[in-house]
Amino acid sequence: MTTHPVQPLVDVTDLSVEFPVGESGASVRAVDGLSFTLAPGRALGIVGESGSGKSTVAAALLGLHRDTGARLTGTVRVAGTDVTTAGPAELRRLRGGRAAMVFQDPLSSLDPYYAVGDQIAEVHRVHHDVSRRAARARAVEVLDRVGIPDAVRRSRARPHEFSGGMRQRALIAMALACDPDLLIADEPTTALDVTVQAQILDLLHGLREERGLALLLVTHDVGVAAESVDDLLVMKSGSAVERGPVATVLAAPTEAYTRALLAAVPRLEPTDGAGAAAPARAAAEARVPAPTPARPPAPVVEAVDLRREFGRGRRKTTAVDGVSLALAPGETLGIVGESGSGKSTLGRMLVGLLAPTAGEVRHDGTPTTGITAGAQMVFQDPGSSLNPRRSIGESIADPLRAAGERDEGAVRSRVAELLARVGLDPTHYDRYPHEFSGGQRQRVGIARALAPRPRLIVCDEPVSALDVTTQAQVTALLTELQQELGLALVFIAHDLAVVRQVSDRVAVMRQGLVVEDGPVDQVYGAPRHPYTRRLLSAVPSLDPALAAARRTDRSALTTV
Amino acid sequence: GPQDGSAESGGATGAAGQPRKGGTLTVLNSDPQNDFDPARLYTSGGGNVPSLVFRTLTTRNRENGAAGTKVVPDLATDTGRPNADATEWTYTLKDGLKYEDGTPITSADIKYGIERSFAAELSGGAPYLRDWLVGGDRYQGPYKDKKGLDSIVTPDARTIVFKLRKPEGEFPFVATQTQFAPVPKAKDTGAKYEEHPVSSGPYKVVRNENDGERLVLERNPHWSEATDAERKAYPDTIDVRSGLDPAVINQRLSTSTGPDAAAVTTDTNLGPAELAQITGNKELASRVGTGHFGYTNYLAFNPKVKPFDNPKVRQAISYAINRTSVVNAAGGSALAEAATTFLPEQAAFGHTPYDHFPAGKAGDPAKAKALLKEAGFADGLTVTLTHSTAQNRQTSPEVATAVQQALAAAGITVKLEGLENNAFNERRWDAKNTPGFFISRWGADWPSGGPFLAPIFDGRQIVTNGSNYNHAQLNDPAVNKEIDEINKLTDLAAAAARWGALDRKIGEQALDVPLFHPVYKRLVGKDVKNVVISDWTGVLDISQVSVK
Amino acid sequence: MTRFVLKRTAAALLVLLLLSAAVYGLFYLAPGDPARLACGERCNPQQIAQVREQLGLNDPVLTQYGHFLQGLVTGRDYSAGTAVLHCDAPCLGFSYQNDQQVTEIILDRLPATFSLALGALVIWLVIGVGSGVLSALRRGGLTERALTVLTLAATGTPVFILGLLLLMAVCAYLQWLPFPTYVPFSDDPEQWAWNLLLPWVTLGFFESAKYARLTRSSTLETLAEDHIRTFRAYGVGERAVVVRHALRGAVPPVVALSAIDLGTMMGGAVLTESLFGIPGLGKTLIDGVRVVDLPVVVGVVLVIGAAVVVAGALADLLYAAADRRVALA
Amino acid sequence: MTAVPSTRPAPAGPAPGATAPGAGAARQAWRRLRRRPAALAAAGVLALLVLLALAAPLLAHLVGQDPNAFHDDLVDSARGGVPFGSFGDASAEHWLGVEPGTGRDLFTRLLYGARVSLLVALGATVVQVLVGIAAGLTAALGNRFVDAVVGGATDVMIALPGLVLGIALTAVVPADFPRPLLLVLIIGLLGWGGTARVVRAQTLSLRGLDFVEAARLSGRGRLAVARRELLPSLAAPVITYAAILLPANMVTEASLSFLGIGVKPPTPSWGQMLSGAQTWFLADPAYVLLPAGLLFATVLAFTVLGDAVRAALDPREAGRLRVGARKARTRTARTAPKGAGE
Ligand SMILES: Nc1ncnc2c1ncn2[C@@H]1O[C@H](COP(=O)(O)OP(=O)(O)OP(=O)(O)O)[C@@H](O)[C@H]1O
Ligand SMILES: Nc1ncnc2c1ncn2[C@@H]1O[C@H](COP(=O)(O)OP(=O)(O)OP(=O)(O)O)[C@@H](O)[C@H]1O
Ligand SMILES: [Mg+2]
Ligand SMILES: [Mg+2]
Repeated sequence: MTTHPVQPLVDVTDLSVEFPVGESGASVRAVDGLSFTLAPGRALGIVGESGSGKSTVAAALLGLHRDTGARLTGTVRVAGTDVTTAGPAELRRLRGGRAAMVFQDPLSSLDPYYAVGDQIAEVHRVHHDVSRRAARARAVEVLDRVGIPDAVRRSRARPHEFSGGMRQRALIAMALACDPDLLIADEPTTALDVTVQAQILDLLHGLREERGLALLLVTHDVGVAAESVDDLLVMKSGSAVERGPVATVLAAPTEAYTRALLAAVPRLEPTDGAGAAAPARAAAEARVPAPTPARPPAPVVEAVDLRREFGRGRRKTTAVDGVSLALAPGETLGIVGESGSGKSTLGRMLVGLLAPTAGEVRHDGTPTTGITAGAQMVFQDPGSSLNPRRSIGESIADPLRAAGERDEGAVRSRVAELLARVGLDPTHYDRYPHEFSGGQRQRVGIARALAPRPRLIVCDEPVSALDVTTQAQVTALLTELQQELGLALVFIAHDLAVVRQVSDRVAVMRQGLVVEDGPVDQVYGAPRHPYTRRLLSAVPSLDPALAAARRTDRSALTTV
Repeated sequence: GPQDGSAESGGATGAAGQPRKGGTLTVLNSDPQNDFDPARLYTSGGGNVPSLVFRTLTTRNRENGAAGTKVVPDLATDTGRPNADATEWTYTLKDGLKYEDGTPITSADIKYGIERSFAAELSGGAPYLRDWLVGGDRYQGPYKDKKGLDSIVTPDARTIVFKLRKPEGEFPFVATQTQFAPVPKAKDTGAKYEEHPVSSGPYKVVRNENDGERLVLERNPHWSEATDAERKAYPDTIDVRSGLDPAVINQRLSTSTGPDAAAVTTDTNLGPAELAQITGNKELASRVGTGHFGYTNYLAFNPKVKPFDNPKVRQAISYAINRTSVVNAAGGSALAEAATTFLPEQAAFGHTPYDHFPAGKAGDPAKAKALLKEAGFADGLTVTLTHSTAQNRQTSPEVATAVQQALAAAGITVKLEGLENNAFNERRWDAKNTPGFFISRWGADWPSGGPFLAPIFDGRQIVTNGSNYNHAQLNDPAVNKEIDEINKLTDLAAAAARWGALDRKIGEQALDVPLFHPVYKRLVGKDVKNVVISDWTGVLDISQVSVK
Repeated sequence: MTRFVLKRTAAALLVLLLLSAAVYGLFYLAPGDPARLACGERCNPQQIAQVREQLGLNDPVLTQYGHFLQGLVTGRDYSAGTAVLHCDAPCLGFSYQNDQQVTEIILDRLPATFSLALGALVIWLVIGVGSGVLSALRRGGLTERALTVLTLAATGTPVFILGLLLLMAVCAYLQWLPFPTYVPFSDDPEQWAWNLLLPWVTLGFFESAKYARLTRSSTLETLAEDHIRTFRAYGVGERAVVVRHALRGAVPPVVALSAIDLGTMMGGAVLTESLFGIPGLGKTLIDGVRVVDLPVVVGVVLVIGAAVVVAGALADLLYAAADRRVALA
Repeated sequence: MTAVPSTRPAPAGPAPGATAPGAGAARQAWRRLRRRPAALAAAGVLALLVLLALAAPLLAHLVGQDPNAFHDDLVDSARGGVPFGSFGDASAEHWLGVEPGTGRDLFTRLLYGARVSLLVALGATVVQVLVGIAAGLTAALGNRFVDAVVGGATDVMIALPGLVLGIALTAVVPADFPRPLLLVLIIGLLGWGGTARVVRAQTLSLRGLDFVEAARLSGRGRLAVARRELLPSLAAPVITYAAILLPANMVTEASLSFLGIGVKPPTPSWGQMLSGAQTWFLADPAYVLLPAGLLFATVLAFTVLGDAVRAALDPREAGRLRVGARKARTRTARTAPKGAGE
């Protein structure tokens, strides 16, 4: 906080980073001639699609690439230290002391074996020559500051005893413990659900105001950036495409790429304008007959008072607590709710992966137990939903072979057909998952779900792990397929905007219960339940002014 | 005995100078003194150490070489007075004999000690008393049968008389066994007695840990040198440490540092590898004691099994054997002497040289082939040789492969059947199931031809429901009769000559192929003096050793 | 926790029961007549029959096993000739070869075995974990390679050769140490340690490679984890990162393996014990097997079994304590 | 470079870091393996050993030596049978000298010994791995009861002393039952506990993965899912573990020979030679050093190769050093426990 106001806190000039990959000599240029500055007390957002080099830049500011084989060129000065040439001791002083980093994943970023307070104290003592006891006291103090209730006791807990949001707060507390001038936050909220995300963003905002911290926020969520920063830098393939004050960039983007990026962001507002998926949804909506009270078609899937409990004794949790719903052919039901509210559990019961504790699932009117061919699922994480050791063609062909198809030629041609249908090269039968990008893998997952010609597909957060542009492509594909094949879709997500775009009806879940459900426009337009209202207000807005207003709303809501 | 547990045998030099009293003698052993109860020890006395604690009616003459095969009085005034047909033996105890606690030793204690050895709880020991004493076969020991054994009579506190079922001229040898040591009835704790047996000898037990793994003996103040002509008892303390690896024992003795300089072993021989090293080193070589104990390693036939019923086959094998290979497999010429006779090469046994089927150094395969052809096996023959898998260089795979190779030259294919040592012993001594062809060995319970030949060739000793050592199940009335005749003799020299002649006669039948007699080589620490090795035990006599 | 203990205990008892039954069964198959062996050389048939009766070998195997189980619960009486010896529950039986109660034998031998195992544990932890960490720190370097080859050399050499070589080098050739003879800790702690030094080194060195590799790979794995990056990004020095954080990840697997190894070693490191003349359970077991002393073999195997089960439970507990993410099942 | 297809929804090229298209997992692993000179050297040593072992009869014929023929003239009977010449009496005829006591040719015995040693060690490892995988999978996929039973059986096997089992088995199996096979069985049946534990742990962590669930949804039975989805993922940890087991098994074979449960004479094995050579290392060092050196080289080669194969099979070690985020995301999705929410 003692830097001269004239000198920028961060000064990056012509930074390039290359990573060696594969066999001899080949390399990837992750950052390509990037320059920017950040003045003390200001907030800069770096946005861009996945792989555009955002994290690499953030890591370069602290010299974290040392000894990883990466090649850096250009200069990086942070708080008066030349990161590229500084000695190890100097670098250690900078790290944490002047500039602190908050990482994306709060669970894996803390040592599971030590108490949270001890970890903060350890970091504090690296930079301040104080006693163990004083450092502990400091840890409690910062934990208290970031809003951990009962900080004295909680400081002795280990990370796994914290919820995701609390862990992220603890990481921010760790950053605060060292009194840095600059906070670098790499996707600090990506792993969190909307309500918690809003809390964290509010916390960051509060700290900035209170301590005059400078903030470098890395995110692929333009909405998050809009809420939190003064300036915005849009990256693409390692270089900056556009930069300027956040309001300007969002309101009047000069570059085509920025416009495309913004257009891909799903909106909460019921605008039928931009948004790749919107037209599709409109079409789908048109197909669904208006509620005809005469004879509703037999529901594809029906849940009757479904319950599911986990654990026994004191550890017992009721994940789903008596949910009933029905889904007509060609209809999309969105399910939203915060983390742990029971969405996935419900979805897994609908396809038969999980047996309900009570209640029953009916497919086409008949009660079923266990796996049924007509119901398939698309999973959240494209990385783990495909077996890394089997070719994608094999994975897709699995249901066909299980159904007794023996003719190799027939299998191959059907797989090729499916691949083409989801927009992949039909000749890629023999490739392995790691040879595909996240979005492509999700397409493979969809192709596999389509293979047994199901009537119902449950999509559990199918786009949460993807960046906005890819997200838009995948949602568009899903709606398109539904329209074409007359599928019933259950679409689980914690992103309210995405749900709004694809769904006909939406159910809001909280602690295993459906608190509100109805047609999308009704639920989003006139939420009846206070919880739904809180969810909606937590969604970041692309308009900085609106965001500020929402922030005020939220503080009002939470104090209720 | 038939087994190797008691492998004992004479003459090393050790350190020069006059032996003096004092010091601590360390004994480094591989096997612990598990049995330290006089009732349970076998004829050889359980590895020598017990003879420091137990005195018996008679004992071995503690002298080097052949002189050491004589039996001499110990507690008794003489080696025993037989009646006319040697069925009754009378002993008189010396004056002034005391236990470690000062109480006098009586003839009743000796009787009690013998009676104990009949108890099933105290199993072990040799079979002779049971077989020889009148009523011995039915007596159950003093715990079950309080009346005692009538065939042992103690007319007074110093006299004891033994009544035998048949003439036994060699009874004085049997009276050297620890069963003839006195046990005070009041101090008998049954199976627990071995933890602290009451000493009648020059030393008493002061420590006995882990079932004989560590033993410490100190002087018995009540032992009087005047009554004991045999034991010298130079060291003040004897410290026995067992459970050591043989290689380690030999290495310690050869390094001879610290207490190991005054150390000996009573159970670990030098192996071939150690011998190879030691022979090059004068200092070490001077500390090696060499002894001979009456043992013969042989190939045994069971003529009930084809083709061994055919004497020509047995003879062919006798001709084919390559004793050089066999001796090398047993550790080389320093550790084994090629044998062509069943009796060991000692006068006490009545050794009479013969070589009925001369095979020379390396075997005579041509002669063997010729005999096989006569026997109808012109195209060769396949036989199975049973041996033990124990790595003992006696009945072990090494010896078996040497036999296998030699017979191969004569066109005999030998299949090896290696059995775990227990299984091997059970098989070879099982009359109903004796292998046709196996490696065996026999040792003397005392230096005479009797205990050597009788169990193996006496037709009355064929045992069908227990251990049968008569592997060929030979039941030749002429042989049986001769054995009875010799047993009547109390003139041991005359007996020895007749044992020798009998051996030579039986040898003609080729019921076995003598392979070699083992030689014992043992190291002593560099401060050890007065090393005496008799031909009775083959190993140094611990009661003669001095460390000062 | 109580539930965990109860459940584990029940499972352990079952395992021990199975073990004892398995040993009884195997003995039924194993060669050697216990009565004949107990009786000694050249016993005549009557004598063997007496001993067989005395040992209770005339009963069917199942009855014998029943007696054994009964003894465990209620204790048993044995005739020692002059008096009747009482063997308190849990009575593992009476060894007629040793004329001692098996429980006593085991209690006598346990300290030696325990001494050997414990010291070896320290050595393999120091050498194994130490070199594991060092090679994780210096990965790819010369140090790592040298360490790998050295520890592998120890593992690739049978322990009897390794021990003999050490013994010859240290005691015979260099004469740095006298030849070791076991001295109980209760007699003289200092001599105890000096005399066990070589056995410890032999066994510890022999086992160390496994631990070196385990430590190295777990440390490397942890080093690749995200929380390590956090501490680096906060200026914590590399050594502190490795020692305080990365090494921590290697603790649970090393603890688990050590517990299992210690457990099996309670049965005695047979070869090491016999090479160095340590009066431990391993030698007792081997001798018991050789002379078909069933009570001793069953007893020792049960001790090993119990140690393995306890070690397993302990490993689970330690695991759970070290890493609360792992719930006790 | 373009990391992820931008707005173009059409099929795109492979993602960054991907290897050439069309390569199977095995081929990729092989490619990664090829880049490690140490691994190649190790594989070369092993291949040579196997070749020599296979060609033992041929080689013996070529050098004109019978591994079982005695040469009494070459050993000094008076000195315990030590070979006359230095270095085990190595000569143009007997390349590596002769065995003390018998004078048998060491070179050919070592060759024949390699057959038994490699066969027993490999066989035992295979048994351990197969039984271990079966037991581990059963425990992990079965219900609590099955898990407890298999766990108990594992403990019983770990606690049963090899000697008791060995002696009992040698007693019941007929004498003409091949000894190497018996050794394989003894070592294998006693040593599967570790593998079972590793497999069980690994399977438990894999069981809940999305791709396993997806496979279940395809309508396959339990077994088919376990075989297709779980087994391949178990390869890496099992190979690592096998590389530790293999040398240990060789040493165990030696120790069993030492205790008299080894192969039948006159067949040699390294272990048996070693246990026989035990006391000879001062009198005739060559006799000890040769089998010990071979054993050590084999152990070293197997370890190095095992390490390399494991690394090559692990896609994480494909050569990418990550700064963090991407890997982390998939990882938390897998292992993070469901938090109670804030
Ligand atoms: N250690 C590394 N080795 C090789 N390539 C790397 C490494 N780290 C990053 N890359 C590559 O550099 C590029 C930029 O990666 P970076 O992680 O900075 O992207 P990002 O914008 O943060 O993406 P995301 O939104 O997915 O986090 C990507 O193509 C990535 O694959
Ligand atoms: N296998 C399980 N064992 C125990 N508890 C479980 C299990 N699966 C889910 N739960 C619990 O059930 C509740 C609902 O979980 P679920 O995964 O359905 O939530 P979600 O709404 O999908 O959350 P997220 O958005 O984080 O995916 C949570 O409290 C969770 O801890
Ligand atoms: Mg990133
Ligand atoms: Mg979920």
